[in-house]
Amino acid sequence: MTKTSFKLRDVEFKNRVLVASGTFGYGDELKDLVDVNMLGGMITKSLSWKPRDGNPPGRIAETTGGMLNSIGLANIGVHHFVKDKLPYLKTLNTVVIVNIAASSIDEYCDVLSLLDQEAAVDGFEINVSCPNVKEGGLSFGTDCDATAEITSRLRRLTEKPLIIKLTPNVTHVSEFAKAVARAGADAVSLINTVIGMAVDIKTRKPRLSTVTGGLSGPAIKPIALAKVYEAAQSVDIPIIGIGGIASAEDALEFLLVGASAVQIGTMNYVDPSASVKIAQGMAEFAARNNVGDLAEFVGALDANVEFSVLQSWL
Amino acid sequence: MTKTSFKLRDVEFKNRVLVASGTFGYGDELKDLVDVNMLGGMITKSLSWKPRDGNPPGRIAETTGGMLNSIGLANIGVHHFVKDKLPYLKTLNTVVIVNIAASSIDEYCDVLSLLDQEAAVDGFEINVSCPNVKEGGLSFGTDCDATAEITSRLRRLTEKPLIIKLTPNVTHVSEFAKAVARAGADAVSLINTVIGMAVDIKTRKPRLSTVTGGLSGPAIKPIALAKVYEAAQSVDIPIIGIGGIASAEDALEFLLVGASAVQIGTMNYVDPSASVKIAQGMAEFAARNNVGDLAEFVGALDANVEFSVLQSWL
Amino acid sequence: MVQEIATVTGRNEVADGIYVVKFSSAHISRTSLPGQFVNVRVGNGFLPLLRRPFSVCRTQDDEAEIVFNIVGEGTRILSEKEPGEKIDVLGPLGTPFGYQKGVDTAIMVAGGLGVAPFPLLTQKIRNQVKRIETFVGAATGRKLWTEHLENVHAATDDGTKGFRGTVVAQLAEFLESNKVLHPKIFGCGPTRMLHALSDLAKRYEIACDLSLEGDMACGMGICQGCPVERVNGTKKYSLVCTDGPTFDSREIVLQA
Amino acid sequence: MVQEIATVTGRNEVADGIYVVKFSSAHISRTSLPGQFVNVRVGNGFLPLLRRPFSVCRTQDDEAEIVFNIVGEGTRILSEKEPGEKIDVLGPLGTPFGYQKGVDTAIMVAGGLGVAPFPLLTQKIRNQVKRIETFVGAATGRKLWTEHLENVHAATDDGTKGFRGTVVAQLAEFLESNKVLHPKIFGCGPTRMLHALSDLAKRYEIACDLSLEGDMACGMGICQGCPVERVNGTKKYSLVCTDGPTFDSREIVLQA
Ligand SMILES: Cc1cc2nc3c(=O)[nH]c(=O)nc-3n(C[C@H](O)[C@H](O)[C@H](O)COP(=O)(O)OP(=O)(O)OC[C@H]3O[C@@H](n4cnc5c(N)ncnc54)[C@H](O)[C@@H]3O)c2cc1C
Ligand SMILES: Cc1cc2nc3c(=O)[nH]c(=O)nc-3n(C[C@H](O)[C@H](O)[C@H](O)COP(=O)(O)OP(=O)(O)OC[C@H]3O[C@@H](n4cnc5c(N)ncnc54)[C@H](O)[C@@H]3O)c2cc1C
Ligand SMILES: Cc1cc2nc3c(=O)[nH]c(=O)nc-3n(C[C@H](O)[C@H](O)[C@H](O)COP(=O)(O)O)c2cc1C
Ligand SMILES: Cc1cc2nc3c(=O)[nH]c(=O)nc-3n(C[C@H](O)[C@H](O)[C@H](O)COP(=O)(O)O)c2cc1C
Ligand code: FES
Ligand code: FES
Repeated sequence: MTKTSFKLRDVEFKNRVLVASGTFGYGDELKDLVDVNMLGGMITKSLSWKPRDGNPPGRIAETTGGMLNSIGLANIGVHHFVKDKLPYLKTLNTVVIVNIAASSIDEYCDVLSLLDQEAAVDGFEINVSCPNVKEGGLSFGTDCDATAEITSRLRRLTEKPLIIKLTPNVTHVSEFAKAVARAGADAVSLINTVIGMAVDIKTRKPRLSTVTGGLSGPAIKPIALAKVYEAAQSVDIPIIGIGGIASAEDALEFLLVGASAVQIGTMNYVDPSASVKIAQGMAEFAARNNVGDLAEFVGALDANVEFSVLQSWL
Repeated sequence: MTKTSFKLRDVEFKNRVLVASGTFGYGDELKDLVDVNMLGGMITKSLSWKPRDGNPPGRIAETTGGMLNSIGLANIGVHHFVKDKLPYLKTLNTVVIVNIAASSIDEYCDVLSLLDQEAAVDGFEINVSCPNVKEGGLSFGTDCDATAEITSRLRRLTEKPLIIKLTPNVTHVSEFAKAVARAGADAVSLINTVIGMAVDIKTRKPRLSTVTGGLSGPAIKPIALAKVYEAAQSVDIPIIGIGGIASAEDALEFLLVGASAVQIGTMNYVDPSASVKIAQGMAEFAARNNVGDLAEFVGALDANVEFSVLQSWL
Repeated sequence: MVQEIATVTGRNEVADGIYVVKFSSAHISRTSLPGQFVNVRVGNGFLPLLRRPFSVCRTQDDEAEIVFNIVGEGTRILSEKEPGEKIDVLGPLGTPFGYQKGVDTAIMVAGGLGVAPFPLLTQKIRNQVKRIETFVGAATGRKLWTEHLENVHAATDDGTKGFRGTVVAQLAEFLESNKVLHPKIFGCGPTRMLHALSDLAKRYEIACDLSLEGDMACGMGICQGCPVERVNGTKKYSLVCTDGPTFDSREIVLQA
Repeated sequence: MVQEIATVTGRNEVADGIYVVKFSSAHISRTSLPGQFVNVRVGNGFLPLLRRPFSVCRTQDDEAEIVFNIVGEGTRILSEKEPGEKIDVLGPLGTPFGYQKGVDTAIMVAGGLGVAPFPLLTQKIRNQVKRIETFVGAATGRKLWTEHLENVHAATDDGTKGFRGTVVAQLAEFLESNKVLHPKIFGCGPTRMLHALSDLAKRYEIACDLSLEGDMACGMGICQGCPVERVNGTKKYSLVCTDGPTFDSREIVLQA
């Protein structure tokens, strides 16, 4: 049987498929439909210190092979989460990672400190695609120094796996990957959504109330693969690949370019059983090809090194 | 009848639809299929000083709603173009824009100077998504100073419309738009392709010989719209919108977010008559809605200014 | 709530451009309550990517029906499903209409495809209320579908069938000239109609449940993509997919 | 070269999983030469986005035929086209096989769906050459389609029909035991087979045209997406879509 597990610090994931933040709620909503214990792990919706209402209606819009969202990080807040959601999560036999969002570095620290004491929380993923109120709302995630600072501040507060989730909306994602690796992150996950928009030409209004939002789904898979590849070329810490994954084949593409694991996002809406099928499909593909450990795929891309991103004339 | 024309310097485009560089050859290949005189203009494949062979096989790969390419700017070179292609282009009754690619600023200047004397060349579009040999192959287009320098050097060499074609693969495209506007560009066009990749999991090889390439087609439309919107918020010079346009409705979305005209790229491969249909469809939509001049759509997005890219928590 | 690969067992064009698709699912058929919906994946590909929500229109034994018109790619594909083909259905979803004890007259008001939830509501409420009055509006007579309903009052914009004008205007006339005992209104249709209906309900002080539409990504309360503003309360928004699609008209702010 | 919305006039599964689709297009039917192809848009949507190239297999009056097997979404959709439905066809495209005067024996060698261009080649060359020998290979007997060909030698990998082994091995045996006058080989099939065929042609010093496949975006020489390396000459690459798909085997470097 193919070995599918991997480790981050002391935490063992039974396979390399996780469900992505914001696409699986707090874990209890889909319990009738998906056996999350068949997955490597689940990542919660982003949690902030206080509950957040989120953005006005006009939060999603479908596009070719993808969707735009502008949820505004609507969430129940960390206290409500600890009280009402953690008890269920404790009963799970899979890794539970809490994703944290905040509008100041202090808020990130407060949320993480509070959760670090909870045994049911196995690790953290940090959503840096959040507006930094001190900097007039500019996203932390496009500011390399701010991203590194968040990482090092949080690193001091926890011994649990600390994953920094990178945004693709930067020129060189490798700089961000290097900065957070230096600052002590255990892993990076990418990509968060790609900035996009859509317009209703009849009303002349943007389809999203916030004008622009985040693009996800199969349409962005090629972009995500290129970003993961770029990150993998630049750091040694594990990478978790995200973006448009809909099949075991897609997931294996991410492993080949350098991801140690993957997250399934938008496809959870389309087919709640997608992540379990993907986990099974990866193991089956490996078995069919006599690969004893999925780790053998990680970074195993057979690429001609003569050519590279930089030298190719698009 | 709806007015569809617009002007750049002294050059009048009969409508707001052009065909994009690299997707319509040198104008003569499709003459049996498309009446290019029905379009606002045509833009040639990128031309460099010397002919270029292009990249090894593995130049294209289809993806969900889009395609990747890594052509390597295969082109016949400017001398061959003047001799063999310009005579036909002279006979056209539409605007002819030559797109220029180069690996040094001097090369850009040489190609432009040579073509500036040709009456059949109505203007220039500069492809800055090219590796700067002096900087070890880093793309000019992701270096704001280099992009501005190319613009000001070329500005001194021509009185014809000078359009700088921007890459989306940067954190803030508005900075590039502002820099080239200051440096004397008459317009910016965007977006060029988005960096992406795809992997064949059976062979473990990248589908493109250069590993990564450029993503185009309907999948990238939401990204292109957001980039055009960002550019339009930051500069007063006209913007030409490009990216995934497949219908008149798509084209009008680009006008609403601030584009004065659009270019059709990948869809020319799928349906050579797409651009003509789009030009006609835009005029029909305007007529149906009693809009006397397509200019009324430009930048007419009815957006709630309270929200913006920066403040939205994705 | 189940996810099932269900077999299509029937497809009919029941009015001009309006299709009823029947599929077999014991669970969905036997557990769906009026106002709930199913979320359908119309194909295995990515165009369209997301599921499409449809009210459960009618149930019979182990089969359920949805009714819809063609508005885009998803409904076009669905309208071409032949009996024997499979569809991926998830449901039942959402909060059903509230038809508590004490309601004697159920007034159902449908605009266009808003008629969808009312056959099932009629089916379930029939023995519980004393009287059902159903107002069904459409653009034109050819687009009117009024099967499986009781005491139907038809209205068309062009007057080709029944009352000429909106269903809400027709209902207002009805209420002026008829006494109704312990009534409750159930409304479903375009937002503009729901506005008018909600106003009317307030004017006549009749309890009113509205079934809302809206873009949805998940339909299961996961994505937070379907907010509707609340009139007041501890939280600013409710979710159309789980807190709704049916709401007491006094508790929500309809969009402009 | 035209772009036409053509009507499908026939569809048949001619062997296991192998379909022939016939469509009406006077221009394509009357102007296509053997080895040329048409580029088909299988639907109006974006999945798949690009056209799919198919050799013109046979022409008759105002109708043309293509033959294909299902390898992905595009061919699956195409295989489901019913007579009366429309397809968007662009063609004829590409450079045909060279069958200049002086060839007495035409040797056609097909691997799998590589049989596609040979019915038309047979049709056009029949009166010009003295002899045609056709070698058709497939994985198994059920997947062998040999209609509209002359002097067929079948080969299957599993030996269920004809020669057990590859077509190229079969051709080698044939050449050992038969005299052929002024021959020319025409080959089409998987790259591995073309390699073997090209080697054989060199060994026997027989002129050989190969029809290549490869990813294409435009099929019309616009995108530069379909290069094949040349053995020598002024430019490094030829384009499969315009300079090919047929090439003299001595002029190109087949990919590994
Ligand atoms: C809870 C719920 C229950 C529903 N029940 C039914 C039902 O029983 N019968 C029925 O016919 N429809 C119903 N709808 C609406 C139905 O889901 C949409 O018509 C369908 O999703 C359109 O899909 P499409 O792919 O055909 O069109 P798309 O390609 O998605 O859309 C085509 C055009 O229609 C518009 N559109 C899309 N969705 C909606 C919508 N929800 N309301 C108004 N305009 C829209 C789009 O803006 C676009 O312009 C319901 C919606 C919800 C949320
Ligand atoms: C000039 C030319 C003529 C052709 N003539 C014929 C013909 O007459 N009959 C016929 O059956 N096919 C022919 N082909 C191949 C045919 O075009 C492809 O099989 C078809 O495009 C596949 O489309 P799809 O959407 O079904 O599969 P896709 O979804 O595009 O592909 C599915 C799988 O098949 C592989 N694949 C795709 N295209 C090819 C290819 N060209 N060769 C090998 N593997 C491929 C992909 O890598 C993928 O793994 C021709 C190709 C060319 C370039
Ligand atoms: C509706 C929606 C809500 C999301 N919410 C969050 C979130 O709260 N925090 C976060 O880090 N990422 C969030 N994401 C991003 C996803 O986790 C993922 O990074 C992205 O969607 C790309 O993956 P996909 O293409 O598989 O969806 C959200 C995505 C969607 C579509
Ligand atoms: C195969 C291919 C070749 C291209 N070649 C060029 C080129 O030579 N110069 C250039 O500036 N852009 C080139 N482009 C980019 C297009 O002009 C356009 O910016 C991009 O494809 C996005 O538009 P679309 O989505 O409509 O295709 C090319 C695009 C494709 C798909
Ligand atoms: S549609 Fe996802 S929460 Fe309502
Ligand atoms: S396929 Fe476009 S040039 Fe050959």
